Formats: sequence, structure tokens, C-alpha cells
Amino acid sequence: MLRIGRRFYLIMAISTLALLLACSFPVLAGDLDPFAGDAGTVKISGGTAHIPVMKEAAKQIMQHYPNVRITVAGGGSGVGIKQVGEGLVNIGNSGRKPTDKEIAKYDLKMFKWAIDGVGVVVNPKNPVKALSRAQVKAIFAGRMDNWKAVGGTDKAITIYTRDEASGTRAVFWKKAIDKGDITARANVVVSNGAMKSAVANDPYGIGYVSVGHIDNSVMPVALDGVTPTLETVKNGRYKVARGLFSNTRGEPTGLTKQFIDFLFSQTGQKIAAEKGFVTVN
Amino acid sequence: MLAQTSIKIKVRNLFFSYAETAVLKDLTVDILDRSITAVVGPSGRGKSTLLSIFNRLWEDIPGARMKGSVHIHLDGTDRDIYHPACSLPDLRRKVGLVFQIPNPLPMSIYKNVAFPRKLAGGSSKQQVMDAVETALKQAFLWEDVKDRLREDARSLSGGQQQRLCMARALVVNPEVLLLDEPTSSLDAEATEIIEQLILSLKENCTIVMVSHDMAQVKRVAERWLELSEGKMMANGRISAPACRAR
Amino acid sequence: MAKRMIEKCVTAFAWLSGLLLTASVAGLMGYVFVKGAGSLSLSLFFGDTAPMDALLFRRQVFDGIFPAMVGTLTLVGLSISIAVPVGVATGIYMAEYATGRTKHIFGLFFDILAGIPSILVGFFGFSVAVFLHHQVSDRIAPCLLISALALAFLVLPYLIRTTQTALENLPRQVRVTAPALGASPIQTIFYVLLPQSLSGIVSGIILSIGRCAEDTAVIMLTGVVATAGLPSSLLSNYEALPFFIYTISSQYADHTELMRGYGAAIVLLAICALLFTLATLIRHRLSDHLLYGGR
Amino acid sequence: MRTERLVQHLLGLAAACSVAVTVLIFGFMVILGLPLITGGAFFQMFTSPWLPSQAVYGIAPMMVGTVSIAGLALAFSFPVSLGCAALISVLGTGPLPALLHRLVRFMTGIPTVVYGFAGIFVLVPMIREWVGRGSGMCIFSAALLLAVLVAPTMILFFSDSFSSVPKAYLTAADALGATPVQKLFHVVIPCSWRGLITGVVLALGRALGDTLIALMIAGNATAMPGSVLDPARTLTAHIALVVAADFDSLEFRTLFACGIILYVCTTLMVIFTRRVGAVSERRLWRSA
Repeated sequence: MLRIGRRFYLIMAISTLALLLACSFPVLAGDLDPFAGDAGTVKISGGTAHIPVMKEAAKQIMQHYPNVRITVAGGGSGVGIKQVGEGLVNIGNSGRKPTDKEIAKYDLKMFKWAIDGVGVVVNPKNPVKALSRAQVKAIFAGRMDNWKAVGGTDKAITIYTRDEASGTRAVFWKKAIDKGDITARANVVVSNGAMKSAVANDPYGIGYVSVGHIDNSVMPVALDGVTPTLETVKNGRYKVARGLFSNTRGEPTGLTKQFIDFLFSQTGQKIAAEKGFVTVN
Repeated sequence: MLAQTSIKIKVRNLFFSYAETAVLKDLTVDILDRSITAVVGPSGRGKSTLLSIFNRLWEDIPGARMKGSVHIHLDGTDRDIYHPACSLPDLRRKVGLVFQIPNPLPMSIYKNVAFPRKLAGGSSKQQVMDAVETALKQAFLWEDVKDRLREDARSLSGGQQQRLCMARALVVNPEVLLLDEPTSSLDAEATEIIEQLILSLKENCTIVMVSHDMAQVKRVAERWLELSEGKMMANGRISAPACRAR
Repeated sequence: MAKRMIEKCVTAFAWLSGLLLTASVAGLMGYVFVKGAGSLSLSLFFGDTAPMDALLFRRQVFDGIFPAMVGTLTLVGLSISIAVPVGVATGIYMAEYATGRTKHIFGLFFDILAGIPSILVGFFGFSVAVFLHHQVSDRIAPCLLISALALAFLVLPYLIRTTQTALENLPRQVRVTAPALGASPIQTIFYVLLPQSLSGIVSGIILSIGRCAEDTAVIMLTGVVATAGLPSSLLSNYEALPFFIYTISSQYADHTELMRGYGAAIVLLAICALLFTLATLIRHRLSDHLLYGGR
Repeated sequence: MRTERLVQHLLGLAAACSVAVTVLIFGFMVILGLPLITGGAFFQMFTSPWLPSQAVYGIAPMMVGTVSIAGLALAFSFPVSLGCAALISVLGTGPLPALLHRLVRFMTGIPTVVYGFAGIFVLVPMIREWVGRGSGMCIFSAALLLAVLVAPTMILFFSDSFSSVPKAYLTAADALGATPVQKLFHVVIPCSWRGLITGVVLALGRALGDTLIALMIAGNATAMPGSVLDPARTLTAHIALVVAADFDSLEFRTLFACGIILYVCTTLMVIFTRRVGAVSERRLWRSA
């Protein structure tokens, strides 16, 4: 315990010193990337499905160009749209298409750089592998509250849902359960990551998550016979799909534009594919 | 002779109380210049209070109240020390006070003695050094500490600490020196030195001291003032058998 | 006989309570330590960046908690440097100048401020940021400066009270020494009273640092983000250690990230333990030294 | 003399600023929440449920969540804290009680987020296994963890007031042949009831004001909880969850209602503890 403390203080001491020196350090020479020689900040917030891609893109850019700063926050699609509209951030991500009202109010420009699905997931220990749309509706409305009813063990169902700002929730609500009720007894989690870890830790849990986030810690459930995967989303068989949008207020300029261009570049699209999304180019 | 009979402190119709408890009632007394006056009496009769009235150190005590007037002859003029125009720091520099328990500040010996000069400001480094040396000599402490002026004052013995406090009071050349049972926390040997010191200071200052020790009063004081029932028993000029007045 | 039984039961209950409390704390913290011990390595701090490059800010750190630590450090430094002057000055005012009604009412306000849930302080910071964004400049948004201000408000009452208590607890003898030598009130405060009560004030400051370092509720409303790199300016977003732990706890993507969360929890715990020990030492050692002399 | 005045004014200014902050926090909430109050929706919120799909934004479930989590936490924590305090100040023998005292003081320095982190990975799975249904994130789990969190506040306050019972009383009881337990019940506790009440109220304030434990452990469901094994959302967690919403929306406005309730409650508690009169420096140990 003490050793860490000492190390920490050493770091503190050095970092304070370095902070003073930092300004005078020469900028690393850049390649032909459009970010070369740029300095500034891009603030990003909103959709949590986007976060892995945003983080990776930020990492790659910032590692090469330390003068460029990209901050990534979550909050959900609603937050992203609101904050970019208010000018609190440069890019507001959303996992749903902004409404016409929102577009008009804030003069939003939308950039759809990937396609994603929203899949129902359960714990891998759960024997239930497929559900009909009616069953999913009944479960999320709280009318069906035992796994036995859908062919599972005799255990109560724990429902996980997202907060109201979530685009994933909006898409799920609209396309998977046809704007049906989601019970207020559901546990509320604040991001796709949190949804995944919640269901991964709960043998009797059910939730819905961005298809890009599905890995072996949770199990996707086939909806009306179609399992949500990258493939089924890509070929259009899985219908609960949505675009991943990055929105700006007005036409993007400067660093913001370069960042969005980067998302559409080969490297950017490669990142999106790696993180489990369907690319657009 | 004339100088010795002039009045230094003039107290008229003084009343004093702490919250509900009256401590001094209608006290009127004159204290003569360059004399040693002892204030005696049972505990709780306001002996220390009387000293604190002379330098207004009681004023921050909640509930304390005073009535009456106190004039002290300072800088050649007679001053009402409770007049709003009277500067408190000035008064306290002219009327020094040494406490019952030695209270050196947590700093070096030199800094302790120089502290009041620093507070007053306006002296050069050399002047302060000279003043400190003079004060320490006056307080019979110079020989003990001249080689260790940078040491922490609290490393001194009790008697030395008390002499340090005397030196600290003397360094701004006070006209009146108030001593609140200055030897009560000391042993016989240290007490003797302090008593000699007090006698030697008489040439420059008017000294008012509180003491419980009648023998000490007889050894040191020229007059005494007995506070009992909040009133003055012997009226300044000492008429009791132990009188050593000329 | 029944009396003996009661006697025994009560004593047993007391010991059991002690045991229960110790066991729960030890269980919770022990679990974090045992699970997280393996994650303590240089890569926990610096990810795949070379430590020297990171320390000299030549390269950004990803997948390490270094930016979060620097963020927390900057945040704590900022808020403490805002809170200490105001807090200590207010404490001095309360102890030395305020009297009667003023003192009572001010004291009430500071007690209320101390009692306000931290999330409300964060919410206040957020509302102020949005307000300023609309009214003053659209460059202002929840950011490092807003967080630092909000945190400063959070620890302000603590600083006020420790300063006030430290000053008020000084014995009267110390208090009258300097005035008796002709010191003015200000001289008395700055030359004698403050130095004498320094240990109390300093340990209060250190505990406030701990409070700033561990707080999560305030910063999550006022500008902390998941990824920001090192804080670049007062108006930028930043990362912080407690928020990092909070995010990881609910939305870790894989085992590596979870382990980083454990590592961060241990580091934060260690920092707070260190600050706490330091404060305790200063309170005891320094006060003995200053007030009662070198015995 | 002029510098004297100047410094005094500066100190006074600092104090005024500190007071201003307290007032501002309340003022901001009231002013921003004003449309709500004048619109009449303010008091409706306290009784309605949270049904965003029907545009009903009430915070009644959150109020129940807050009260039940804090109340349960206190119910768990109080007996244990009383036992620990008694052990530390009166009943204990040997070196262990002093060690416990030190541990309790140290507990005040443990970050809340670390408690929450450990809670998610230790407590929640345990509760889930034990209950056999649900996520393990419920009022009960949150209250258990919160009980550990508020225990130091109570223990330190209790043991302080136990220790400040005049020695003479204890000696008198000893002289009459009282056992330690008798001393505790007949002398110590009757003499320090003010301290006990104050300690409990302070701990309650701390439990009501805590955000992170509830946010991480309680499940954040917006339904009115039916049992302690149901997930619930507290007012504080509600603020943290909804703060990111549209600033103009009605759901965002509910935050001001939450804020005002919390502010008023804690203020009342502070006034109460000041009335009871056993306020000491201890109250500030990581309160809020």
C-alpha cells in the first residue's frame, strides 16, 4: 500500500515539473495525416454504443498528434443531440436518427458512419435461445415474469433497461416491441457497456444491447428466428437495426470535420468493423 | 524626591464585574512613579483583574464590564487610557505585563525578545539587536543566553523563561511594568533572582506586582494595596506594620 | 443470575458489533485487494506507453490510469487552492471577529453547507455552467474549472470549521501573550495564533484533499469524462480516478478493463489512506511540538 | 490602522462569500425551478409516479426509495454502532477497542466509490444468490452497504459523547459497585442522550445525501418499490441519472424538486442538531 503511495508521489512530483516543461516541448513531426500540425480539442458526447469506436479513434489520433485532444463522454443519444445543439460539445453522437424537430431546431448535420443492430441478450447460462416478438413484448411489459413460461428454468426474470436518453432504448422500443410498455420495475442502467456487464452477471437477466457490444459474456437471443449478429444486420435479415450517427451543429469545420472525415476513412471504418459494426463504405 | 512622589497611575471610582459577579467596587487609588507597589489579598478579589485593567487586556472577555476612570501618566502627559483616542498597541507597549506562568512564544530566544520591536516596527536591524541585548542584560539573562540566542526559547529553565518574558516586556522601554505573581511557578533560587531583578528595575519603571507571598511583598514592595471585599483596605500609602516606606 | 446473563449478553453484543464491523470492512476491502493485487504494474498506470514518455507528457497514455491520476491531481490542486484561502480566512473571521448574532447565523449557514448532499453541490455547478454557457460565453461548459469550484464549495465548511476550532481551542494564555506586548489584533493572529494552531489547520486541509480526491458525485455532473487524455486547460474536460472506478464498475468491456478498475480502486484507497495517515500524524506530532514544547 | 481595517474587511468578505455560496445553491434551485412552482406542477410531483411514456414525471417512487434505503441503513447501522461505541468507550478491555477506534476513524477516509465497487462484486452476487431472484441490486443491498458507510459517523459521535460524561459520575458509580454494563445503562447513556440523537440525525443526513452507493447498488428502477428486495431509485441517484436530459424538458425540472427536498431536509436536520446542542467538530467528518 505504502509503496504505491510513494510511487504516486514520485509521479506527482515529476508530473508537476513536467507540466512546466510541457509547453516548451517540440511537436512531434507528423505524417501526411490531415491532423498534422493541428492543435485543439474535439469534445464528443452522447450515444454509448459509439464509445468504443470513439475511444479507439481518439487514441490513434492523439497518439500521433499529442496537441490534438479528443474527449469522449457518454450520456446517451438524447444527451448527445441536446449537447451538440446547445454547443456544449462539438460532436453529439446518437444511436437513432435525430427527429425532424431536433434537426430543425439545432440545424443538425448528420453523419451515419456505421450500421448497428439492437439485440436482446440474456446470460450465457440461460437455456432460452430464441423468443418471439410477442414474448419479448410480454417480458418487457412485465406481463411475463418467469423464465419457465418461455421454456427456461423456474426463475423470475430480471429486466434491464436503459434510461430515457438512450438511443438504443428508443430503437428497441420502436422496432422490437412496437412502442409497447417497458415496466417501471426494470433495473435502469446507463450505457451499453453497463447493460452488457449487468446481464453477464445476472443468470436470470434479460436486456437489449448494441449488436456491436455483443461478445461471449452475453448471449444474443434470436428474435422471431433471426439471431442478431453482424451478419444478419448487414444482410438486412435482422430488422431491429439503426444507423450510428455523429451529429454537428451546422457544417463541421476544422478539427471536428477532420475527425468525422477520419471516421469515414479506411482506418476509421476498420475501427468500426473491429468493434462489431457494419461499415457504410 | 519630587519625581518619586509624582503620581503615575490614577484610579478613580473603579467598578468591575464579570457577568453577574462584582469583582471591584468603587476603588480609588494612586500609584506613585518609580515605585514598587504590591497588590495583595485573598484569591478571587480581582488582583489580576486590576493589572489587566491597566493595560486593557480584559476587554475581550465576554461579559466583563468596567466603570470608572484610569489615567496613566505616559510620555509626559496624563492620559485617560479608556479614551477612544488612546491607541491600544501603544498603551500596551508603554505598560508591559508579565504573566504568572512564563509564556515564551514558540520561536528562538532572540526572536522572542525582538518580537515587540517587530510589532512596533520602524527600527533598524542594528537598533533591534542593541535593544535586545540591553533588555536581556536588564533582565539578568544576557550571560546565560548570549551564546544560544538562536535556540528555541522553550529550552530554557522556568526561571530563565520568566526572565526572558521580563526582557521581552522591557525591550520596548515600558514606563509601567505589571507583574502577575511572577515567581509563583518558580523555585526559591529562581525567585531570588527575579526579586533582585524587580528591585533593579525600579529606577526606570513603575512596577505593580501581584503576590500571594507576604514575605516577598515585605522584601520587595514599598507599598501595598490590599484588595478585600473589592475595596481598598490600606489606602495606597502603606500604613501597616510591615511598611518599609521612607 | 438473570442479571449476570444480561451483563454477559450486552458485553457479548458489543464485542460482536465490533467484530461484525471489522469483518465487513475487511471483507470488502480485502476482496478488492486480493482480486486487484495482480493488476498492480507499470502498465496499469501507463498502458502501452513508455513511462518516461508519459511522465514527460511526450506521449498520451491510453489504457492506463495515468491521465485519470493527473486529472484528479490537477482537480484537487485547483479546488484546494480555491477553498483554502476562503475557508481559512472565514475560519479566522469566525473565531476572531464574528460575535453574537452574526457568528450564530454564519455558523448555521456553514453547518447547512456541510450538510448539503454532494450531488446537489454538483448539480449547482452544472446549473451554473449551463447558465454561464447561455448568458456569458458559449465556450463555458461543464469543465475542470467548474468541477474545481464545486469541489471547493464542498470542502469549504470543513476548512472553516477546522480553522475556527483550532483557533478557538488555543488557551487564553497564548491568546493574550501578543496583545500584552502591544500587538494589534491582526499581528496577534498572524504572528501567534495562526502559527500555534497550524497543525489543526493543516490536518484539516489534508483531510479536505482526501475529500476532493475521493468525491465522485460532484464531478460526474460537472465535466468529468471517460476519455480525455491529460487535462489541457481549465475549460477542458478531464478524467479522474474515482469516476474511472465508477464507470468501470458498471460498464467494463472485458476482463482487462475490469482488472484496471480493481487497480484504480487500490490506488485511490492507497492515496486516501496516505493522506489520512499524514493528517493524523500532523495533528498529533505537530501539535505536541508546537504547544507543549520539545519534551 | 488602515491595514488592520483592510485585513478585517478581507476576512469578512471571505466569510460573506462562504455564506453566499450556501444561499446561492438554494437560490439557483429555487429560481430555476420556479416555473415548476408557479405552474402548480411542483406539488403534484411529490405524489405522482414516474411514467415518461405518459408524460407523467412524479418523484414519489424516488422519495420512497430514498427514505427506505436510508431508514433501513440506519436500522442496520444503529445497534452495531452503539455496540462498537460502547466497546470503545466503556465496556472494552485490552488493546482491541483502541484498535477498533482507529479502524473506525480510518473508515472515514475510505472513498465511497471503492465501497460501491466492492459492493457490486461482493455484496450484489451474494444477495442475488441468497434471494434467488432478481439482479441482487435492491434496497436491501444498498442499505447494507450504506450501513457500513454511515457507521463511523455514528460510532465516532457516540464514543465522543460517551467519553465526555464527567469522570465524577463514573467514579461515583464505581464506588457504588456498578459493573461496566450497569454504568453504561445507568450513567453513560442517560448522560449522553443528546449525543446519541445528534449522531443518529447526522448519520441519517449522510445516508439521505449519499449518491454513489444507491446509484451503483440499488438498481435505479423507477417503479414504486414493493419490498426491500425490489430495486429502487433515490432522489440523489435520480439527479445523477436525469441531469443529462434536455434542460427544457419537464423531466429535467423534476431535479429541482429533488434538490429542494434534499436541501430542506438536510437544513432541518442541521437546525435540529444545533437545537439539541451536541454539535461538535465531528459532524464535519465527511458529512455531505
